[in-house]
Amino acid sequence: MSLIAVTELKKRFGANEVLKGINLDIMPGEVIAIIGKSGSGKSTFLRCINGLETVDEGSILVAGAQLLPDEVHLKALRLKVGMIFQQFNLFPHLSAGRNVMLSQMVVKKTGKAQAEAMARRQLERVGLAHKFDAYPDELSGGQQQRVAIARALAMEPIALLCDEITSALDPELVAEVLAVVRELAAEGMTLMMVTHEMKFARDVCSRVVFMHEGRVHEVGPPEEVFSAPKTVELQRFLGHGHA
Amino acid sequence: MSLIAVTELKKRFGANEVLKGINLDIMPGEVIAIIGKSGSGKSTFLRCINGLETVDEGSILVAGAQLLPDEVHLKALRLKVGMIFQQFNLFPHLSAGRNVMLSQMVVKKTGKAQAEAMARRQLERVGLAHKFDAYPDELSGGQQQRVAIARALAMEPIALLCDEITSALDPELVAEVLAVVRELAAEGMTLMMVTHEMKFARDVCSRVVFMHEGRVHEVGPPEEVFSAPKTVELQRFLGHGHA
Amino acid sequence: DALSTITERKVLRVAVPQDFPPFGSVGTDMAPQGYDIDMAKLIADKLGAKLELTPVTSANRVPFLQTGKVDLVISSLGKNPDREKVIDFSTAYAPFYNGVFGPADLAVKDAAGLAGKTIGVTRGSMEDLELTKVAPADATIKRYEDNNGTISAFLSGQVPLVATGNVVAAAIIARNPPKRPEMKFLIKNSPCYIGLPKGETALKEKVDAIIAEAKKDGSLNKISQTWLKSDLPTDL
Amino acid sequence: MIEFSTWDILRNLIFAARWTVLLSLVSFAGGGVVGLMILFARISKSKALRRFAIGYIELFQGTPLLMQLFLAFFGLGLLGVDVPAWLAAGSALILWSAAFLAEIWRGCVEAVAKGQWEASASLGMGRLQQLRYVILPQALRVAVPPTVGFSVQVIKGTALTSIIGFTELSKAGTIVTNATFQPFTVYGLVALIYFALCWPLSRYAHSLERKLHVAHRGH
Amino acid sequence: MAYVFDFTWLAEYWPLLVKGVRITLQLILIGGVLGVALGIACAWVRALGPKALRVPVAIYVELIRNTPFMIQLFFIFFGLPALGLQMGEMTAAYIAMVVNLGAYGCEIIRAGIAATPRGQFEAGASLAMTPFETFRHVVLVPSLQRIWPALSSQIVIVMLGSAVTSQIAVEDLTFAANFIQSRNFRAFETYLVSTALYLLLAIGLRQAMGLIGAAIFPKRSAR
Ligand SMILES: Nc1ncnc2c1ncn2[C@@H]1O[C@H](COP(=O)(O)OP(=O)(O)OP(=O)(O)O)[C@@H](O)[C@H]1O
Ligand SMILES: Nc1ncnc2c1ncn2[C@@H]1O[C@H](COP(=O)(O)OP(=O)(O)OP(=O)(O)O)[C@@H](O)[C@H]1O
Ligand SMILES: [Mg+2]
Ligand SMILES: [Mg+2]
Repeated sequence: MSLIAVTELKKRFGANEVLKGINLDIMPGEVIAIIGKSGSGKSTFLRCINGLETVDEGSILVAGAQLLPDEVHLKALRLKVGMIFQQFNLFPHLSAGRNVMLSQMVVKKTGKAQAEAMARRQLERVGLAHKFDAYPDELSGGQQQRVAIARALAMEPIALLCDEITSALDPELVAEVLAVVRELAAEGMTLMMVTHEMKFARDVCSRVVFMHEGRVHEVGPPEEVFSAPKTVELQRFLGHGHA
Repeated sequence: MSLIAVTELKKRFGANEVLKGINLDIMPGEVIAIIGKSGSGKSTFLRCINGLETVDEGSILVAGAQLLPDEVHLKALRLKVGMIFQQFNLFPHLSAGRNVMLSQMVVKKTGKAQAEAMARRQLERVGLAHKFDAYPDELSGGQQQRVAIARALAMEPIALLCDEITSALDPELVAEVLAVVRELAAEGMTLMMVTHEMKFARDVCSRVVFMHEGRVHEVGPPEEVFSAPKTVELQRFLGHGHA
Repeated sequence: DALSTITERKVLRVAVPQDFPPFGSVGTDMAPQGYDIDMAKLIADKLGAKLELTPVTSANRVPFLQTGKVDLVISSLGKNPDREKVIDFSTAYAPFYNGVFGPADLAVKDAAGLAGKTIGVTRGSMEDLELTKVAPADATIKRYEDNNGTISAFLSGQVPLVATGNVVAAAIIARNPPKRPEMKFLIKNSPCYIGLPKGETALKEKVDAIIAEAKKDGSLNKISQTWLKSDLPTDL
Repeated sequence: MIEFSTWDILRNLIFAARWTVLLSLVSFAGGGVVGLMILFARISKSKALRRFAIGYIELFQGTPLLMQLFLAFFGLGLLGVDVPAWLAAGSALILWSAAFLAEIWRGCVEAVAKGQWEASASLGMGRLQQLRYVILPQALRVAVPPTVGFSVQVIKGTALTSIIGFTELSKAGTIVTNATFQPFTVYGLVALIYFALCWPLSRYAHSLERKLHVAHRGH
Repeated sequence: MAYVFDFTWLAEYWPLLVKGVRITLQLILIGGVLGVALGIACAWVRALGPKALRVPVAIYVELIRNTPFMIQLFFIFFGLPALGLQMGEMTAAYIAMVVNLGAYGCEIIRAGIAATPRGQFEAGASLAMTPFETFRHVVLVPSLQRIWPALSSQIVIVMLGSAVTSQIAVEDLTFAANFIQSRNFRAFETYLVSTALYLLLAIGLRQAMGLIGAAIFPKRSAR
C-alpha cells in the first residue's frame, strides 16, 4: 500500500491556479526527487502535503489517513511527516539540543530526560553531537541544516519532506548536508525532496518527478528521466539545468 | 596651466592615514582613469577634490582657486567640479527632470523655465529626453546613472569626478553609461574617473593613475601603464585585474 | 432603602468639596476641612456611622449621587428645579450668597454692567446656572471644571471677574492673595442643601430631622461661627 | 489661615505621587495581561476574534483617554456597577494600555520570521504552543524597549484620573495650587516629579533599543 | 437596574456639540500645522543644526515627552502669568499643543532624517547646495514620507489629548460634553455621544493625513 497518495490535488492562490490536479503515489522507503522550473509549484506541492497550505480540491492520504484542515488531523499528520526548509528555520532562542527537544516535549509530552536522550541520538546521527549546547547563530549554514534534520527526525516521522534544503548553503557546505540525506535514504526513510542537485537525484533517488506548470509532467526512475526525457519541456529543462 | 593641481595631499581617518601625500596635475580636457586595489584611497582622493572630505595637509587648486573648507569656497568649488557616485544618489522624490532642475534653481537661482530647458537639453544629451517625468524608481540602474550625469552637467562644471559609476550596474547596463562618458570625453570635458573597466580606461583615457596604499604609485598614458607596468605592485594588480 | 443600608453597613459616604473654602479645602496635611466636612461629621455622628469622605467637583457632584457612589452630597449645593428633577434636597443647612467679584478698580454694579466683560465661573455650579440666565448677551462666561480652576484663573489674571459665593471670596481674601476679590453685586441668595438620591424618603426625613435638631441645639451655629465667622442667619 | 511652605508643597506632592506610581503599576500590569489577550485575539485564526481585537484597538486608540475615564466612572455607575474612583481610573487605564500594548506587541510578533511559524507547525505544535514556545520568546526580545517606552505614556496617562476625582499627583497639584495661590511653583514641581518618574524609563528604553540594534548588527 | 437611555437632550444641545467639534478641529488644525513645523525645525537642529542649539532643543524635547500634557497646559495657563505672561485659554491651548506635538514630531522626524542614505547629503553637497538647502530640498520630503504614518498617529494622539484643554475653559468637544452633562444630568449618554464623535474625528483625521500624504509625496511605482 502506498504511504502517501495524492489524488487530483488542486491549489489556487486567488485566481492563480498553482497546482492543477496532481496525482502521485509514494511507497514506503521510496526516495522521490521533485524537479522543475521556478514557479512550477514544487514548494506548494510539498507544503500541501504537510498541511502548511490548505487544499482546494482533491485528496491527500498519508498512511491511509485523510488530510483534513482541523488542528487534530493536522497534528496527527505532522507527527507522521516531517518537513525541512530551505531557510533552516531553527529556533534562534534555543540551543541546538533544545531545538531538537522542544517539539518532543511540547507535542508528544515526552519527559525531559528522554527527550534529551533522543536529541543527543539524533544530533549524533547528523554528526553534531558535540554542538548540543551551541546556539543557531554559532553554527554554519550546513550545521544548522543538519540540526533541522535532526529536529525533524526526533519526531520519528515515517516520511520527510525537503524543500531545496541545500539552496541557501555555500557550495562547500552542500556536501555535508547531502551526505546526511544519503544516509537517511540508505536507512530506508521515505523522502520527498525538491532539489536542483541533479547528480544527487540521479545517484540517490528511486524516482524523479518533473513538475511543469502545476502538473506532474513526467515521472520515472532517474536513469530514464535524465537520459531519455520524453517531453520537450523536460528536455528543455534539463538542457539548461545542472544535469 | 593645470585645471586641477593637487600638492602633497594628506588625509587621515583617526590614526589611519589614508592619503599619504598625493601630487597630481590635470590639464583641461584630460581624461584621467584612477585604478588601484580596494582601500588604496581612490574614493577618498576624489572626495577630497570635491570637498566632501576635509583635507588634513597639502593643497588642492581648482582653476587656480584654493580649496578651503568654508561654505563660500566650497560652493564656488562645487560649481566648477561635478561629482557622480557609484550609487547614483538621485533624489527619489523628484522626477528625472526635477532632479536635473533642482540645483540650478536652488544654487544658481536660475528661473524655472530656463532650468527646465537646460534639464531637457542635458537629458537629451544622455539619451533620456523621454524620461523627463519618470521617477527614479521607474528607471533602470543605467538610466538612473545617466540622469545623475545629466544632473551634474546641468551645473555646467569644468570637470567631472566619477567614482566607480558603473560598479552598481548589471553588466548589460554598463555599456550605455560608458557610451555617455565616452561622448563627454570626446567633447573635451575634463574627467577624473575611478574605474575597474580597464578596457574602457585604455580606449578613452589620456592618462592612467595607479594608486597604492594612499600614494600615486605610477602615472602614465594607458599604453605604457597597461603594457609596461614598471612597479611590481602594478604588475600584480593588473595580473589579477580585469585588463 | 438607603437609610437602612447606611445603618447596616455603619458607613456614611459623603461627597464634599475640597476646592471651595471655607466649605471645603485642605490643610497642609491634605486632609479635607471646612463647613461641609463638619456638617458631614455631624450627620455621621447622629447616624452612628463611620464617615467616608469623597472629594468632588461642582460639575461631578450630582453624577456621584446619581450613580450611587455616595449616600449624600454635602457640597455647598444649591437648589433649582432642574436639579430637583434628578435628586432630592434636604432642608437648608448653610447660607450662601452668590455674587460677582472683582478687583476694586473694576467698576461693575449689576448684571447689565457685565456687558463686554469676561467672567469666570465653575461649570455646573449654581452661580453658573444663575449667571447664564442674567448675564447680557455680550458678556463672556468662562466655565472651569472645578473651583480650583475658577479661583486659579482669577488669581492668575486669566479672568477679571468671577462669580462665586461671598464666603468663598472672603476665604480667598483671608489668605492674602495677589488679587483681592470684592463683591460687585449679588446674583442670588441660594442657601446650601444636602443632596440625596431621588425617592429615599426615609433618609431625607432622617437628615432633615438631624438638621432641625442641630439648628435648635446650636451645634450648627457653632460650625457657622468656626467657618463663616458669623451666626447663622435667622431666615435659614 | 494655614500657610504652606515650599517644603509643605513638595511633601504633599511627593506623598500624592505615591498614588501615581501605584496606579501606573496596576494599569501597566493589568494592561499587560489584557493586552496579551487582545494580542492573541488579534493574531488568532478566527476572523471574529480578529475583528473584535481590531475594533477594540480602534476604539481605545481612537477616543480620548479622558472620555474613557468619564464613561467608566459615570457610565458603569448608571449601569448598576458601583465604581469607586480608583477602580474606574484603574480599569479605564488598563483597557486603554491594553489596546496600545496589544498593537505594539503585534508588531513584534510580526517581526518574527514566517518560517518560525511554519517550522513549528510542521513539528506538530498547536497554535498556542507555537506562540508560547517559539514565537513569543523571540518577540519578547524586540518587545522590551517599546514596552518600557510605553510605560512612560501610562504614567502620564494617570494624570487624567485627577479629573474624575482620583487624588494623585496632578489632583494634588490643583488642590495645593488653590490652597497656596502659587501655580507657577506648584505646577513646576508637579512637572518635575513626573519628569523624575518618566525620564529614567525613557532613557532605559532608549538604551535597550540601542543594545538591541547593536546585537542585530553583530548577528 | 434597568437603565433607560435618553437621548432627547440632543435636540436641545446639538449646536453645542457642533461648536465643540469645531473648536477641537480648530485646535488640531492650527496645533498640527505649527506643531509639525516646530517638529521639523527641532529635528533639523538635533540632526544637522548648529551645535549650540542642540542641547537646549534636546532638553525641551525630553521635558515635554516626559511630563503629562495636562500639566504642561496648567503650567502655561495658570503658572506663566506669575511671570507676567498672560494669555487667553485658546492661545494657551494652541501653545501647549504646538509645544507638545513639536517635541514628539521632532523625535519622529529625526528618525526619518537619520534613515536618509548618506549619498543623498553628498549628492546635494556635490551639486553645490549648502547643508541647509540640501536638507530643505533633498532630505526633508523623503524623510517625512518615511515617517508619515508615525507622524499621523501622533497627530491623532495629540488631537485626542486636546480633550484636556476643556479644563482651562476651552470650549472644545469635551467641554461641550461636560457642560451638557452638568445641565441634563445624562452623563452616560452625553459621554457616549461625544466619545463617538471623537472616534469619528480620529478616523477622519487619519484619513485626511493619508490624503495629504498622497498629495505631497510622489507616488512610488510598485518596484
Ligand atoms: N502565498 C502565496 N500567495 C500567492 N501566490 C503564491 C504563494 N506561494 C506561491 N505562490 C505562487 O505559486 C506559484 C508556485 O510557487 P512555488 O513556490 O510552489 O514554486 P516553486 O516551484 O517552488 O518555485 P521555486 O523553484 O522558485 O521555489 C508561483 O507562481 C508563486 O508566485
Ligand atoms: N569615513 C571614513 N572613516 C574612516 N575610515 C574611512 C572612511 N572612508 C574611508 N575610510 C578608509 O580609508 C581607506 C581608503 O578608502 P577608500 O574608500 O578611499 O578606498 P578605495 O580605493 O575607494 O576602495 P574601493 O575600491 O573599495 O572603493 C580604507 O581603509 C577605508 O577603510
Ligand atoms: Mg520553491
Ligand atoms: Mg571607492
